[in-house]
Amino acid sequence: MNAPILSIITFIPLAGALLLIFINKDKENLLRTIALILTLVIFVISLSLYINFDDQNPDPQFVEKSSWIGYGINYHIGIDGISLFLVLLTTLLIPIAILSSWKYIGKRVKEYLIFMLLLETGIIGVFVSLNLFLFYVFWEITLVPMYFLIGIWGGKRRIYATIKYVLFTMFGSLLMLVAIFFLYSMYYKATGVYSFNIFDMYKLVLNPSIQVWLFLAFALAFAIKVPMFPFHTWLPDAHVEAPTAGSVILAAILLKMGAYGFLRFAMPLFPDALTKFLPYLGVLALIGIIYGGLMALIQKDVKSLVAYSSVSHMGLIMLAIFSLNVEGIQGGIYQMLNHGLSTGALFLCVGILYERAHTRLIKDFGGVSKQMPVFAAFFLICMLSSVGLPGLNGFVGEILCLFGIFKANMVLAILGVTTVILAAAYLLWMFQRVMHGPITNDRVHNFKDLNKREIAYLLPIIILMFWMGLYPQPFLRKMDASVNKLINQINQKKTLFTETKKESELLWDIKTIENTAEDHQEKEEPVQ
Amino acid sequence: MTDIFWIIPLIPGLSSLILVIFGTKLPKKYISIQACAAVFASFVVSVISFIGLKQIPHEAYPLIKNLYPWIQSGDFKAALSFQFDPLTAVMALVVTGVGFIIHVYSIGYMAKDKSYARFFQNMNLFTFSMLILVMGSNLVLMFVGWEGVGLCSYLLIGFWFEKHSAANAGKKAFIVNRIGDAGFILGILFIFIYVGSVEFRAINEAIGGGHITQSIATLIALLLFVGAVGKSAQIPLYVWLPDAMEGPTPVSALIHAATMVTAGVYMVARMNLLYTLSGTAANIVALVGAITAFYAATMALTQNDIKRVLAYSTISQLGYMFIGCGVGAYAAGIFHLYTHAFFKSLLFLSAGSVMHALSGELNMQKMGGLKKYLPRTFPVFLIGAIAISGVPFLSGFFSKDAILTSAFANGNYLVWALGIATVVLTAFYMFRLIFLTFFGQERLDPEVKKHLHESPPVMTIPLQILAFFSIVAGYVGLPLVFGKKLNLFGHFLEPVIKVSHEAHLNLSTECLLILFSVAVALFGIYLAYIFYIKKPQTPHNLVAKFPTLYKLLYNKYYVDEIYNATIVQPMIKGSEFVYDNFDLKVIDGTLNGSAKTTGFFGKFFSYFQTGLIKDYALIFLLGVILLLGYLLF
Amino acid sequence: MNSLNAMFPLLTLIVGALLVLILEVSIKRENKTYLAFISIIFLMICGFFCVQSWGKDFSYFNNHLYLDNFALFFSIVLIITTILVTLISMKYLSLQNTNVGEYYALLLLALSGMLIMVSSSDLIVIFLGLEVLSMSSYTLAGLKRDDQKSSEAALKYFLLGSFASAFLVYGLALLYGVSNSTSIAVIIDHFKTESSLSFMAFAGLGLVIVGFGFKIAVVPFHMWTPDVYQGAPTPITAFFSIGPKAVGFAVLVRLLYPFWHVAYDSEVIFSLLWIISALTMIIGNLIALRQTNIKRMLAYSSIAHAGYLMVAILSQDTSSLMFYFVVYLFMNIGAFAAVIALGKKDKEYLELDDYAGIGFKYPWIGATFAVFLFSLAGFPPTGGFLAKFYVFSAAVREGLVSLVIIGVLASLVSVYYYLRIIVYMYMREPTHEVDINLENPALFLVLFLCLYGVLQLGIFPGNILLIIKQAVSSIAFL
Amino acid sequence: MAHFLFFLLAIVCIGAVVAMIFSKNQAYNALFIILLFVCLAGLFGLLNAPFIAVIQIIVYAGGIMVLFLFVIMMIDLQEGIPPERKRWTIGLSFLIAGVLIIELLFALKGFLFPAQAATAGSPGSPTDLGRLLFTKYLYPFEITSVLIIVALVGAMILVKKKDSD
Amino acid sequence: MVPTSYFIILSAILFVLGAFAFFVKRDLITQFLCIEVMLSAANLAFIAFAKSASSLDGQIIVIFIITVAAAEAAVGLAIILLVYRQKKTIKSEDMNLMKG
Repeated sequence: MNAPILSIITFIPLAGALLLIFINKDKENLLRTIALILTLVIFVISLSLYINFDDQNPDPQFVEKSSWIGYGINYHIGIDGISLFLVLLTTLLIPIAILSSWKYIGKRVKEYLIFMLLLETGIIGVFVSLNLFLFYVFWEITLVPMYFLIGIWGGKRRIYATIKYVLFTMFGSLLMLVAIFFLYSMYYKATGVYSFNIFDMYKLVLNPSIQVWLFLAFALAFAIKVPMFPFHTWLPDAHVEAPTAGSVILAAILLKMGAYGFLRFAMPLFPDALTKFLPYLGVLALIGIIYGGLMALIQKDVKSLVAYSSVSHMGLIMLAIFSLNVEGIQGGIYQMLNHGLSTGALFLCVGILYERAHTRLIKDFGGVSKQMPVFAAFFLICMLSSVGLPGLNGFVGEILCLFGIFKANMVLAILGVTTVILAAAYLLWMFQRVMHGPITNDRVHNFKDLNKREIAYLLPIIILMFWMGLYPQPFLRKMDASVNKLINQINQKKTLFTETKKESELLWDIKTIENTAEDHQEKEEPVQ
Repeated sequence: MTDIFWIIPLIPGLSSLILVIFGTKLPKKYISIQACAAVFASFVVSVISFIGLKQIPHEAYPLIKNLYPWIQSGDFKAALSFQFDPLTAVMALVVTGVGFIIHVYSIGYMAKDKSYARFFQNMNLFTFSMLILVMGSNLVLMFVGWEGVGLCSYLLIGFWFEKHSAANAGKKAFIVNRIGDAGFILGILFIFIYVGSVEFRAINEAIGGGHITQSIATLIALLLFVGAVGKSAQIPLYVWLPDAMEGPTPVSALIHAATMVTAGVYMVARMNLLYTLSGTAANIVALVGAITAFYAATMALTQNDIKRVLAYSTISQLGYMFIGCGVGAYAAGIFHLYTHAFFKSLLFLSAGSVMHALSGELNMQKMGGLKKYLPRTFPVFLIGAIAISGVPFLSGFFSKDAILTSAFANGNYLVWALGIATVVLTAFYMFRLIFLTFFGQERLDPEVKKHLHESPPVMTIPLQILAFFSIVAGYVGLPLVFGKKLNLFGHFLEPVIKVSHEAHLNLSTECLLILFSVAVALFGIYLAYIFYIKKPQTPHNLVAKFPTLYKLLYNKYYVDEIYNATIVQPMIKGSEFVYDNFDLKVIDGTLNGSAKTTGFFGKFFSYFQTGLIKDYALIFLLGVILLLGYLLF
Repeated sequence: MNSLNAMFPLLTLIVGALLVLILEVSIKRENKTYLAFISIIFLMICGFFCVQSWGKDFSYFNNHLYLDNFALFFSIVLIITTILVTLISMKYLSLQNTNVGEYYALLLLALSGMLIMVSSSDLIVIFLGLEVLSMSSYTLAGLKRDDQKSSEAALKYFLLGSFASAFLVYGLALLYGVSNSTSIAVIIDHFKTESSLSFMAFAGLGLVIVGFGFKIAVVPFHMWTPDVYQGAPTPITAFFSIGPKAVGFAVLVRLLYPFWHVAYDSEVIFSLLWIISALTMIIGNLIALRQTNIKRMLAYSSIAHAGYLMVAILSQDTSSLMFYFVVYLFMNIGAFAAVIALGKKDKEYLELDDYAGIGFKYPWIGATFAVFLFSLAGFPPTGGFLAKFYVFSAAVREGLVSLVIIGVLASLVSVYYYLRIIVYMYMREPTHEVDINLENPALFLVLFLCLYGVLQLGIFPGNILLIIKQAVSSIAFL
Repeated sequence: MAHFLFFLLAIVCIGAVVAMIFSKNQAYNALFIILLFVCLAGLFGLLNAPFIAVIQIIVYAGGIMVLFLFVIMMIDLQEGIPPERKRWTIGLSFLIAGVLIIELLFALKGFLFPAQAATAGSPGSPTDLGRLLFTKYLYPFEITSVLIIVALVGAMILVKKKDSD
Repeated sequence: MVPTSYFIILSAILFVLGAFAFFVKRDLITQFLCIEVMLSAANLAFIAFAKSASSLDGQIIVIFIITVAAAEAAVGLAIILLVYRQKKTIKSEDMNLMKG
């Protein structure tokens, strides 16, 4: 158990990307095979994380820590119950994404695979980082491969979409960076020690008026990533233009980074500000649910429909997370996984259609079920999973989310339940128009049903959907301890400041919960 | 013996799974045998469990089998556990029994369809879901079944998805159901908050223990009832059911008549303590049921499509069941559910048989005089019609009267009046159906006539079985007139339905009521006879006389159109408007606008970059004087 | 330690320059590459001397020449710059019809001017070093004598540079009038207390800042930059974008660092530089948005980077400034090297349109260029990110939050134009044939070195940070 | 006497520059500047800097300006180039110049008021200057040599004809 | 004796005049001459300050500045000649190949 599993998982893709650089770009199948095997190996290794994960322990596990640059910048990674499944989701979906683009990506295969692998490193890095600096580095790194994936292999408006994506995301994350600096210097001022360690940061007790700004900066970055209304417009563009695998990863994993950011950083770091903004955030999330649903209803392009459905679903997830109770947060995390699977699978299905028809407009389809019965079944299940049909994964997450929200705020929950109706409306309507009815487009007659490869990458997702729908305990149990700890942390810190508020009204009013922070091996004096 | 009940739902589930995976590769014969056998096995187990149940004391009810904790997070707990008590037993028997008969019937009906396997896998899946619904020991699990049957309904309505109308109808059914489900979910959430559990037992204990105030009970009951309204096609969410007739006829019989649509009734009965506690909610249930019963019956009057007539009739009959539940006669409601299952599925299947004979023709105006061509179908159809009309000594009579009597006894005279009015209408439209189809002139298409043939035994034998039950099923629940002990059905359900204060009428009043309702039923039949046999011109005259009314009825009060115009279209138009104006113009406009502004500033500043030394020097000098000025002043 | 050793680096350079000049005249050879090698050898020797002197505090000429670690650090940075520039020039000169051997000598002389500047704390010495640098720079800018743009660049650089020098000299005169000395330490002493001469002192200081502000190209003294960068031979542009900036900032550090600590009213200079820094970041990035000529775009980008460096000056965190320079050296030279790589005989590809499809046609050049652009834009894990990170985090620590916000937003704008090049390279179909001369090993070596530098500094910058720490702690104020 | 001389020279200095501004002939301009330099040399003399005065005349007026004249002759423009005529440019220049001079004078006010009485220091004899130059200012002096090399090389490569020519 | 401040004022005037002239003149050579004027003004300031402080440093610095001026003249005129050869003009407005 001493092997640095997390590091291995994080950096094998990077090594793989470097390896691919040296392979002749004409050997496309070799390249694909290597990438696939590599990612599958990573997935298998990552399963050992799950197996060895101690669900009684709320703290990060598989921790690796070594000094890196200094000034508090350390290589410090680990996973807890919150990040465990996000890592697993990533390692699962990347090979699927690679498999799904086996034929779809016909040109520049080598570069494509390299970017995919880089993306995997970045994403896993985001989820395992326990050092704010490291987190930010990975956070930004994920932008680059995605930028290329959309920009090179995307559709007609790919350049607009990809630049919008990058700039929009960066806008938020740069402000977050400033906030990170601020935290960093606050910590330094409070303790005389440089640290980016997230656990040290948790110990900071900040003046609420400062918290407000820092929280806003963090929240903006994450809200854009999620995306919460009204920061969502990059998403449909990026999705529509991205290649299938890009959309899959974008929707299934990258969006989760935003929600994860809230859970890991924005919420526990600034509990007072969180309390203050909770109503607004809740309303925004709620608007997202309804707004996303209504917009999805009228989209003409299947992909942008699914994209807007993501806005709606992520709204529910955020609302659940903001409920700040065990059910809500667990449900939120669980729903993140569900959304990853179901929306990912929906994008895969849309991709399968696109590969055959080279169009994604709903009106160009109709009656596909007749030509592709197997596909119809898969598509149906994915869609139902997204709708939240009991027995499939979506329901478990949805009911937990709703329960959590309900516990926190009945009105929001009552309005949030509309997602149940809207999701059914837009997805079923789309499904009906695409899959059912008479065949109106001659091209549809030539559609071939799924081949083995396509079944191979859809099947695991489908199986997981059933598993997670029927027996969610193995997933939920692993989260328990960490989620409880998170909630305690937020509540505990919140009360802490109210006790000590009168000490000073200064702006730089900071102190730490325990000044005996255990892990500062490097006591560096400030330069100069 | 009794604790094997939990495998009841699993058998069809397993069968369905096998069919899903291997379905396309299996021969039709095998498929049909497996599918029917699975349901039959379930039925057998149900019977065994039923017998077992009768042998154990009431205090041990309900039997509970806890399989595993399903969802558990914080306070939220939902187990995968089944329960078995008299109510469940009735439902399970109906579902598996009627289900089995319909499965058998389907072998013949679907024989030529190329998606044979798909049909049976869905039918099995439906049986599975329905059993989960009735056997789940908590609301969440019930909701699983609730949604599961909705899904199967969606799949089976849209079974012939190449047809636009079928695909549309399926979608409509699902979405309308979802509206109800949203309410249902909220109901569950409220229960969770106030009870802390979703197990029926715990809920009942909480109600019994007085942990729930009346207003909360009303709120929860109404929310749950929203779900029931959706599922059981009551006003205002009934619109999906007539369209659902796009599905194959066995589906209409099983799902949209006998079982699924009654889920709402089952749920209300299951939660009877809640409704009783609330009072208000029960009244609303009764009222909604009564209005729906009457309203749907009026629409059935003018329809020409056999199955649609039956569909409206189903809505109407469901209304009856809700009347029963609403007025506190839960047992009567369930009793009607049970009898209705037989005669309505009989009617549907007979209609299917007619269709089968007429190569799929459904329009009654193109039938007539079929009596002689369909010698086996006609009598059973007639039995069904008599049963539903409330003619004495057939099953419908008993259950309907139990409801009406209770309504009257409860003092709900409006409800009772509507019920009675509905009786007339029911008898009228059913016999209108019979007369138009089997009697009078032949109005068949010549082409259709060429292929006219009676259905095969695999279809007619189930019909006969159902006809038999339509006649005798009612005898398990004889009204008080015949002696208190004879209401076996009510007694059996008593452990579940703990009626605290049942209003009792004296015997003579009850007799009078029964006679009255029999009279009005017969009056309805007579009216139909006058209209369609004796003076066939009357309908036309009436139409000419009240064109608006006829049109209104014929077009089903334009409800679909109104919904479309007031809800669907505004939503779509509104969304489009918001998308175009807010998403694209405001948000994206802001983004692109800020990008443009940035670009504009870039342009503005680069304007100074003229390339002329003089200008550069000018800026330089300006910089110097500003800098010096800043430093010095 | 007063020792002749202090002279060695400088002497090496001058000897090298003279040798190159003599060889150029005496050996008539078409191929001038050997001169490049000679000058590289001398540069390396010079570098060797610098490394040798590390930590020894050699001084000479009444401490007019003082090799503290700070000076040595910048010297080494500048030597590396010059070596890299020499390498990228080798092929360029013969391809672009600029085949003059004196080129290398001038580079060495320019470098010697810079070394003079960084290793002194006497303003008159610094001024003379600046003039040595400037004279060589003017000449280098105009070296493509057939090219009107090159001559024009030289002319603009010269006229505006001299104009700025005049202000610098006048500022020196004022400071001299205040303190009767040109030594920074003495001058700064006069800021300790308010006196009747303090206005004069501030004006003098202001004019000196103007003079150096011109060299480091901060708004509003930046106007020459784009034209000169565009017109000058590309390797020289690379040189300009680093060398003069580095020394300019080094001098500003020497001048301002003690100033912050002693001046009775440093606030006014501080807020002045604050404004300059903000304007520089904003305007540099905004105008760069509109450029289609790569060199011009990089010119504006270098203006913007000067703005970021001013932030470091303001936060008084010299180590972050020095780190930024090291990174900036690699990424900027790398970028220019990539630009140079896209050229053939008598033709340079400098317009954005030329870059369409380059990324796939020449994957290595494209990829490395992309890395440099990402680094310039400040994406991790490149050095550019870490450099910005240090600068901005130090600034936040000093409470310059609003300036940092301006900075990050400005760099967001910069992301757009850096990425635009990548958009062209990877996401657009070429509109016309672009073929380039690939026989350029020295250039590829530079690309590789810069790539390595950018990544090493971005991922494992530990040693450099250590060295910088030593350098900062040793700044001598004489 | 000294005052008179000062004002005379000052007026001539300013006059020379103003004349240069109005003149459109480069050759005249150069001559005006020579005049300026000569006058400045006189002013240097007044300031006890005879050696600098001499250098000013020899190097500046004699050397540099002759170089200018050479170049002007080589360029040989038929028509002169008059100064800027655009109103706003001139107005702006006046404004800037006015502000600048006010600022400079303001900056210098600590030095000017109370007026510094002239101190009669010893004139900077060449010997003293030489001693200073080769001791304290040896390093800058050495640097000027580098500067001159640079200037030489620079001028040479920029102006020389190509090898192939 | 003439007060030093007079010289300083004169130097300031000359400096500003030089800058002014740089701005209004339109030929390269005269603009360059203006820079020489500005440098001379600085020289005058140096010497005046040197006198008021009774030190010789200022005079030495002036020597250096004159050297610089000479060097600038050499390079500058060479550049102007170079430009002239290409464009046959020394109008400063004609130097506008690059802008924006």
